[in-house]
Amino acid sequence: MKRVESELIENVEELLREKKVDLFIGYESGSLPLQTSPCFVTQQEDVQKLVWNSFCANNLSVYLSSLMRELPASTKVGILCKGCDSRSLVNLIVEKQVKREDVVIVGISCPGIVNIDKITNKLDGRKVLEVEENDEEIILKYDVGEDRFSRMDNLYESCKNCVHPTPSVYDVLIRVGEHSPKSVTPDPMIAEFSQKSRTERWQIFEQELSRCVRCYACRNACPNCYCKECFAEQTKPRWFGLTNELSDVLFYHIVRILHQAGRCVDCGACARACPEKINLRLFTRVLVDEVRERFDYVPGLSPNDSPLLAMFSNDDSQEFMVEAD
Amino acid sequence: MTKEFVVHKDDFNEFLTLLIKVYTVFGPTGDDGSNGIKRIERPEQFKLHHGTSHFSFKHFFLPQTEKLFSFDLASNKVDAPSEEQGDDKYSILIGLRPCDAKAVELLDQVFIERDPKDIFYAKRRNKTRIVSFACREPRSTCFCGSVGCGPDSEAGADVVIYELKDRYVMKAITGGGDELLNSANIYLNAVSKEDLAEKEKTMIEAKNHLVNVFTSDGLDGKISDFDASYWKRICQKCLGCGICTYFCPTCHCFDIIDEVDGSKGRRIRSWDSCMYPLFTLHASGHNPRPTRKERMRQRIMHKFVYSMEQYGRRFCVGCGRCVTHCPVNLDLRFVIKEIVEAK
Amino acid sequence: MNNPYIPMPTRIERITTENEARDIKTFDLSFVNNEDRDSFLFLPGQFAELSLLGFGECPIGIASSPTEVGHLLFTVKRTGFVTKHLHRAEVGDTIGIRGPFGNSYPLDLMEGKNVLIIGGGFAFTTLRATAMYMLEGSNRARFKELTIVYGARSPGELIYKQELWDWEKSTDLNMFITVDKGDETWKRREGFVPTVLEEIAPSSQDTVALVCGPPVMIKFTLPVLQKLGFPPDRIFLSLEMRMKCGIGKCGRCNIGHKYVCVDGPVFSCAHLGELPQEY
Amino acid sequence: MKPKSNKGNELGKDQSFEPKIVAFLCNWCSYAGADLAGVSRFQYPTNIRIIKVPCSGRINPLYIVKALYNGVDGVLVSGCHPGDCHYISGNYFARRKFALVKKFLEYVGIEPERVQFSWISAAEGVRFAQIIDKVTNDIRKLGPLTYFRRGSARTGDST
Repeated sequence: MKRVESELIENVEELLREKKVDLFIGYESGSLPLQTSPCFVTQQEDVQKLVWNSFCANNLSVYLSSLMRELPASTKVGILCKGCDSRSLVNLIVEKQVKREDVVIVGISCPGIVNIDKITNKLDGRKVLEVEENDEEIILKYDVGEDRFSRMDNLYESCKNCVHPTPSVYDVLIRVGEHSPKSVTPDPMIAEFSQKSRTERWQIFEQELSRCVRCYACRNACPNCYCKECFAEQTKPRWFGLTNELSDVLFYHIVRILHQAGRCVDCGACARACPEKINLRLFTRVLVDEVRERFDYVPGLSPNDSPLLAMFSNDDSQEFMVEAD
Repeated sequence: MTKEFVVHKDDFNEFLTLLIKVYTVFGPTGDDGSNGIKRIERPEQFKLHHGTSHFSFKHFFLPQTEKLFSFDLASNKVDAPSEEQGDDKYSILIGLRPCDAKAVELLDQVFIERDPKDIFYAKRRNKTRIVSFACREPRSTCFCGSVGCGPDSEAGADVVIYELKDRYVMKAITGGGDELLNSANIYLNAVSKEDLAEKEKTMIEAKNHLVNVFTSDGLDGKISDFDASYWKRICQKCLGCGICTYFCPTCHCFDIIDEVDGSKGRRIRSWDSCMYPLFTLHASGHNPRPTRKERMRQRIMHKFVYSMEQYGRRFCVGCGRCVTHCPVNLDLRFVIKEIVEAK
Repeated sequence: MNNPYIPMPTRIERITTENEARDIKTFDLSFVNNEDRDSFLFLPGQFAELSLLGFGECPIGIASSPTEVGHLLFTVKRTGFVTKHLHRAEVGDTIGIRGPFGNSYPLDLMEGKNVLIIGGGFAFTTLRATAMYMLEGSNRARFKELTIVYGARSPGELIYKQELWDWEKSTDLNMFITVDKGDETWKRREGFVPTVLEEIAPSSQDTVALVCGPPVMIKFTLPVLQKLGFPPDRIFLSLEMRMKCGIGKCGRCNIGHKYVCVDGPVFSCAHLGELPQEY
Repeated sequence: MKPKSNKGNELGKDQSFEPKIVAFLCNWCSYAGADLAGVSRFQYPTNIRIIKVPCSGRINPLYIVKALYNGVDGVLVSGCHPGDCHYISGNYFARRKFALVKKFLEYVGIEPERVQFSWISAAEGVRFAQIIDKVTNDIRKLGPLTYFRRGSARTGDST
């Protein structure tokens, strides 16, 4: 990982030195062990702060839509993109929120991000002093003794099923994991959930979302959610209540997920941001599979795609239409 | 003469059973969700969290959604909730940490001490005794030591329980705490010198666990540069979600709106957050806090500066929940450190 | 323990449309219960929360003076969700009221001094209440000279027209009415309030200035007042902020450590100067 | 000066449950189909509340969820047959959207019959009556939609 970090720092230093970029968005080590935090580098001397490890979880493309509105038109923004981050960025380009020429993308072929909750649950209070990692393992060093965790077993669900670890668009690529895209499979979790009976599915849907406190972290962490005025905060008209009662919470999540149809790249940022650890991917991933099977469409692969729901074809299937019997 | 007693660990369940007979007891039951506080009917249900709990105890006194009154549009009649206390049986909220207990005392300043009294909050608060557990092992994100609180703080609690190796030292802080302990006095034993010494030792150990990124005496007057450049840099990675305010035990802002169903309706108040765009949006479209910079600045200034002038108290108890739950790991401790050092 | 969130029922006695654009109306309310009326003691400058069941509440300045017995006036401009539905109310409807909230204009400081009132557009409500209070028989003697400078965008936008004409004729005060742009029937003064104020140039000697109007008017009026020699602690502004509870609990209307609903809405410029410029 | 609320009457008090169904009909075809059914005196159940929209493409999934949230028991969205759309491609875009809406609502556990889509042209008065009949019977069998309906009170009048 150290090689990748130094390569990254070299690239960013060069970008800044040659004024190709006014600002670079990357990761810095977090204030807590096993965590990283987004960081915005503008000066050359801050470049040393940049890191790359298995905990660089945030989808940095989320900052681009608001940045492009605030910064003067000519500013060039550099960004570090994993596979899914780059697809979110391509989606922003396709939806005209970001211009490709305004962004310099340093891509990383992503080996998969480790889910820190799976590890911290096993710590039971011991304090981690230092974290090291190699291609297979995460090594946690305590004041006395250490623990080894296999990377593959502790990846986030969205990383386990990742089909596009290499960024779909980049200016510079840093090779990390050498693995070709996995076979295209519907997510096993979705397939298994679909087998359940209707009432059971609704009961799980209600149960999971009954813990929601409506903090909107899932929406604010998602690069696709860039609307200036979200339907959830509209007051003329107010579509649904402000309470955290079940019907309001379900209304918000159903409509937000429907807004991701044909746009969600399944990066898992919403599920990671949720403080209540609600398994949101169980409900967002279904449309990702449906969109691939029904329309053979995968969002975020090339900037000259057009959005799924902005196109149609004459022979789209319509078996679901009701017919008079 | 503060009263301290000892309860052996294996008597604790019986001790709790006696309390359950006299009071209605609420506490954490192991479920980590935001509705983690439940009624405790049997002592085994009570599961104390390791360090601070995932959620804050605020929503026991200030629920996320609360009906102020219901009304009937046909008759334009308002029926307010009954004023009297319901059954006058006291209830106990057990399982708080010292920071949570102090947070409740801070909320008391806003909703009870300062006129006009908020009867919804007061109705629950006046009838509830708080039993907190001193911290033996604060989490790595705890910074109560930096804001004038501590793992052994007694503020806001009626009874503080110190966990030792095989026994608990229970200290009654208020008259209510006294009464509470007396109602289960058959399990109370006199406290010995060794107990007190061991209690002191664990508390000192706990304090050494704390990583003080900044110190409270360094704060006064330091966070005052309203137009400093660091505010813009600090908030750059903030996503503007409401996690830090909804999980903070001292955040008490709320919104009031009406909801109608046919001819019946209700006016409710629900949690609100200064980090949300509508919080200060005027009907004319003007917004004194248009971007996340102003909102983050307001959140910090209110807890560390404005509350000192309004209530003479700092409205941060150092529980660290805003640090653990932030999706982008925006650590309040290092933000304060940066502000204090920039002065 | 009385519940601070329960509105007191009032009946709408009279509704007068104040301006040509018909989006400013004055509502004259009367309390349904007498003990509410007796407990509702207020001073000019304070505000109240008007409550419409099913829609919500909105903070509106009290436009009538406590001396106008039997009248409780609120002038409301249709801008938001609640005010839009308030404008659909008819005479005889019941609306709720909570308050009085906030502080009043500094009547004790104004005692025995000249008073200069500067108003703009529809923000003349609490200033009208103060003027009526000062012109009331027994009160008039407590204050020395009263000067009012009031302006609006066009003649049709002037509110309380009848009182304006009466005050113009009255000798108890000097009334200056102006409009940004008059029309053919307009014979009085034309010009922005700050420029008119500069022309009149009332002396700042022993005078308190009360200012309330749209932000742009305040932005250009304050320098004129400073030029005329008004010290910041004798210029008073009434501020507007988004409010919900009105009793300093819901935490949204603060400027620095001051809540506009409890410590305001009237602030002296000196006081405002100490607070962060975030309003 | 009551807040205008679009809530129908209380639940049918008698035993046989009469569902409340919202039908978004596209102005050029389905609404005309409904007219034709009415003019030709074809009988069809009166459970539907018709909302005329310019095109089936105008339907935002937010409106469907809002209808279910406000207490109706089923939603029908009907537009022109592909190719007949007055705006050429409105129904084509809608078809993709409806496919995904139907899949998601069914996936999370809302009965498929609750939200139905159809193409009805201006000349198909008979077919309009038959489809309304089928949709109403489907939903009547399912019973009232209680598990998603708004809590005790609904948001203020939404105009």
